[in-house]
Amino acid sequence: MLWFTKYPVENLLILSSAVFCFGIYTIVTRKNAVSILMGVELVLNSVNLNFITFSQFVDNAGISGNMVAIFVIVLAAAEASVALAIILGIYQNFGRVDVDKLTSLRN
Amino acid sequence: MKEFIEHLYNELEFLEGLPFIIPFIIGSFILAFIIINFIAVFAGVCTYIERKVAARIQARVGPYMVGPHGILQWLADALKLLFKEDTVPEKADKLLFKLAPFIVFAGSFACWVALPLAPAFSPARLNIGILYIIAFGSSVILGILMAGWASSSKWALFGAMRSAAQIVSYEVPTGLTILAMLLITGTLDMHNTIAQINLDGTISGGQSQGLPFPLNYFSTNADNFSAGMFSWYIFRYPPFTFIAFIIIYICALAETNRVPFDIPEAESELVSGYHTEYSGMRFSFFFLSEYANMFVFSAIITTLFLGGWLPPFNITGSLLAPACGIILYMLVKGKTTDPANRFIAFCTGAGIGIFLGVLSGDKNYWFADYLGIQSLRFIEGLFWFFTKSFGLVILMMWLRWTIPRYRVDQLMELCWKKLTPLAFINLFCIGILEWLYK
Amino acid sequence: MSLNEILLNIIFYALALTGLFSSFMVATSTNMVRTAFSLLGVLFSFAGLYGLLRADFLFAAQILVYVGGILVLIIFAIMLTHKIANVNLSNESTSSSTVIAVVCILFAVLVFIALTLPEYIKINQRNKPLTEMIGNNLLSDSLLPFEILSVLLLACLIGAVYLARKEVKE
Amino acid sequence: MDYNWIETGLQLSRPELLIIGGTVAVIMLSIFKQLSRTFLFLCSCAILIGAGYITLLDIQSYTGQTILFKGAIGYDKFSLFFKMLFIAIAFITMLFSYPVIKNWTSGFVEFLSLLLCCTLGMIYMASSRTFLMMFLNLEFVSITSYIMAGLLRHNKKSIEASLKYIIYGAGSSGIMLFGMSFLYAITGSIDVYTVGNTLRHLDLPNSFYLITSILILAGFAYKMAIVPFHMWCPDVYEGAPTPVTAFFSTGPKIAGFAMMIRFVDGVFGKGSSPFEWQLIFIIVSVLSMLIGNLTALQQNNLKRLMAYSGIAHAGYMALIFLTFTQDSIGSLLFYSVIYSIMNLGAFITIIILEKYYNIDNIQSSAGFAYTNPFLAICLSIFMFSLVGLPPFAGFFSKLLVFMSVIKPLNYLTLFAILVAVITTVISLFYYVKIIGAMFLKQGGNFTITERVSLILNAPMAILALATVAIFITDWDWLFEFCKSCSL
Repeated sequence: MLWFTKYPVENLLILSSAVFCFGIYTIVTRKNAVSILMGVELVLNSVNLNFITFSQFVDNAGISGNMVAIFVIVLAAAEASVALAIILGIYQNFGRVDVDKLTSLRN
Repeated sequence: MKEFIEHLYNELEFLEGLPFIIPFIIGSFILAFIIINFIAVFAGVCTYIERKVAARIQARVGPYMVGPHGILQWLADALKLLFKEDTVPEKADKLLFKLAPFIVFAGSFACWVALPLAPAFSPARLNIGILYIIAFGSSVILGILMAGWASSSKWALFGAMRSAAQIVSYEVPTGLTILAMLLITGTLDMHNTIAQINLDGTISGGQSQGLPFPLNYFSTNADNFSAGMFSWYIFRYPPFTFIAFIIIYICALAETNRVPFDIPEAESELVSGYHTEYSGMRFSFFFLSEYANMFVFSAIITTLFLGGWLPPFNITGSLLAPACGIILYMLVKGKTTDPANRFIAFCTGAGIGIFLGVLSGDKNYWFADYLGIQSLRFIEGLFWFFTKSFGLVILMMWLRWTIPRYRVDQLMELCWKKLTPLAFINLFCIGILEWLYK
Repeated sequence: MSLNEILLNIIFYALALTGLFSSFMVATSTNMVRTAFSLLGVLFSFAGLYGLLRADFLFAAQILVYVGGILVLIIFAIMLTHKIANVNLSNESTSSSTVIAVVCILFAVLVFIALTLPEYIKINQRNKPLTEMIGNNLLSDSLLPFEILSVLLLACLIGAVYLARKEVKE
Repeated sequence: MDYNWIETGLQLSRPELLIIGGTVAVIMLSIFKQLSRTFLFLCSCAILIGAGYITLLDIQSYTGQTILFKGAIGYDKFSLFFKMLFIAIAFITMLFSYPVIKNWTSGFVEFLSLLLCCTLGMIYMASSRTFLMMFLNLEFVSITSYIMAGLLRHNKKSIEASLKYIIYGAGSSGIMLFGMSFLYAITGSIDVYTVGNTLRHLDLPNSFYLITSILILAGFAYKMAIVPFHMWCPDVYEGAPTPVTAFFSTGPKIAGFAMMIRFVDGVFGKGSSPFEWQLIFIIVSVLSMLIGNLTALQQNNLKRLMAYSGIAHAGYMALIFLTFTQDSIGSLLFYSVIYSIMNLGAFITIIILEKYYNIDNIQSSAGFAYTNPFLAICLSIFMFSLVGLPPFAGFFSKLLVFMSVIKPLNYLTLFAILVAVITTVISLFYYVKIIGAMFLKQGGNFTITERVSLILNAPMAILALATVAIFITDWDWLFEFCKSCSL
């Protein structure tokens, strides 16, 4: 029974899968670079949820899942800062940040 | 909080048979209700005091008409705000516009949960207390940005962006200073921060012993509660902890957008910043959250530096000092109109009270038997905690009317070029001292 | 099932649905700012889930870093890269039925894993706060990653400042 | 508390410490305006030489396996080999990039420090043993790479390359972590060897392996530029500053392979990778070879062409995961050394063409051989070697990989080798197209503003010489050495 189980591991996993899929969908379909970055954050959040769930529920898992989640959060921050700096650079050069309008590299 | 309700649950007979969760939930709601109302009343009283302080500094009278000495002015203001029309600009993003004040208020309200208001009592004793407070404190920015954006007004937008930039920047020195203090306290739990102070000024739990500083002239009681002011963390490593205190106080001013760092709502440039377009009830939410934030920051500083609920002197001294102060103040009141003289009189009285307290050196709570030690401590702790925090808030008001506003670039320069390096050096020095005296 | 568990379940489903709905909004909303604030919903609900899972340090870190840091950065980026006079910034997407189909297949596969995986793992919930253990772990098992991370942040700092700053006139 | 493990770890990671300290020192020194760029450049070179020297001493004396920092990294000949290789690649890149970057208005110090940081990340990539370290160092290398790709930030192409790189990179590393979380769920550990040991005792459905492998492969494949995740490659190669491109085409790619080898070794063990895993690899490597080579045929831009050539070479290198024996790992190490030599050499020629003659595509290089025959000859040596023609080192590297793959002969490996040989023949066309354009066609006259710097010519000549010399002289020792360094 999925509803009101004592250990909602499946539910957590399904939630994280759904958010992961939304993230992938965002990355693939969005035009705006900032929006794509938001999709990446969704993916990383779902990853974090997975790791923390397993770290808490799986026997003998220790706390390495929590550690991975912490590092993912920090790395996400680092990556976001670099990505936004690059996006600002794109804006200065192209006047807009839509990925499909970037055409200087085409054969 | 949980312990408190557990205690009640065990004591009260009619609760028997009910699962514990129900009184717990009800208790939480009651507490939340009390705190929300407290914030509202607190903010109201603060506006009154602020106006009075301003008036005093500018040699005016201030609000005088409503009630004796205008003491009910804040109620009238609140009523006025409640009945004002709630306008939403035509071009605004309606949903976000309506949502923003609540997010801001929720952010600052959530911080109260972890404050150690009195011994054995904080609404929720979290083991990540201070981290939790910083986290929710920083989420206020989102609400501000939301308000600024949704208003569809350039004043609001600029105000919001300035505010966000300012808060984010000043979080750096704040965080570094708190980190330095955490080196000393060794715990994230706000409650434990105070509870672990021993009578002789050491910190229990295998933590650091601190400098061999002459401690506790004022206290002889074998109780944490009368450890005396030199056991506070601000006196741990004298020059550095003072510097930390000053840094974090400046940062608190900046993070709550108070003068001299109130550029987000600099009237002459930006009308009134991110809440320009708000009116009535929604405006009052911003207002409440500003004062709630001020108090939260003061409470953090109180806990980390000023010993939280601990009284500055031993029990007799702590009761005698204000009593003597008030007596002397009353005596002098009729003779002079100069507030400075009255203040001096109060201080002298307090000094005499302290002296008497030291002389008496009592080992007993001489009226503990009447009230019961626990409740006495609870009330006294509550009193000291709020006194200290409120003192810091009043200091903020005082500063507002004495220091001119900074420019944006000066503000950023202060943060990045002065406070941050200073906080770094401070962190480093405190770390070394902690390592040496461990 | 005790009242306590029912309460936890209610909280869990409330958070999960909020997260699901918000992430759906992030993926599909046509307003740029709404998208960003939907992300706020996702982050908060996930933080709540971490709290529910007793990962209290992660709960604070999520709010502190994601909400107070990354999301603010993202909103700043939106404001700096658009003509911000207009409240209703459009956020276009090039969705096609192929993409939706592929993502649906991916989701089906992941749900399949999610439903079969618990058969192979021993489930035993731990109910202990982890903050102290995390602190110890950072100085033992994760010491090297922690130090590498500091070098990485230095590199990031240099790079981000270099890429984003205005040209210095000499 | 016992802190011996920290001491041991620090003693054995002196090159890394030197690089970290050196990076910080270079950044600090750059504050002083009166120090010239040459000085900073020399400092950075000295750091790499010092680190390389220490590694060289270690690699000669060290045999055995140690686990450092509580299982975070493995210290063995494999990691030492890659440490040496990456330091060498970084040193050569730094050397020949100097004539280009010294004229940049900004970004000089950033280039040096980021290159050093990236080298550090690659070194740790090759020695990581846990998922955490793998992801962290992958991101380390990626993030520094993103910035390096966008170093010419007023150049539209450069910044666009940077954006495309970061979008693909961030997405694929997230997907990889999602896959890793499932392995963590099953085994409760993030150490790859523990994960492998636990997995062997479990009877998991194949579908689980398949799905997890695909997810995890995303991150690795993106770094190695194998097919489903190769899209960033041509754009980034074209847009990034050319020295940076040269670095990308060798360093991070090989680091991805090194990390992959350790991952597969840990999780599946040698020679026993499950059928699904083989199937995935045969698909991706065949696709890489086909797409890389066939698309390269239509390219005109030199850097784009090299990008597709790099994808094809990644396909050849990925073949070794079909068998994954000690031999095949050794042949991959050998391949990566030769590949770095050829590729760096080829990129030096491209840099000279770009910087002094303003040539960046095949058409405009027509008849170039008569202007600068030395460069044209070097270029043809590298190109022929990249094809894998006999008198050059590239022949052996390819041969060894093919031989090590074909040993357990079955229809899968046979098919893979067949495709590899056919695509090698195809690749001849586009490499020869460049050489043909230079030697056989008549073209305009090429004016040169200044003499080609020695710092470009000398490494090019040495690398070309090495390409030939490894074939002519006794190359066995190098292969033996590589084999002894394999896991």
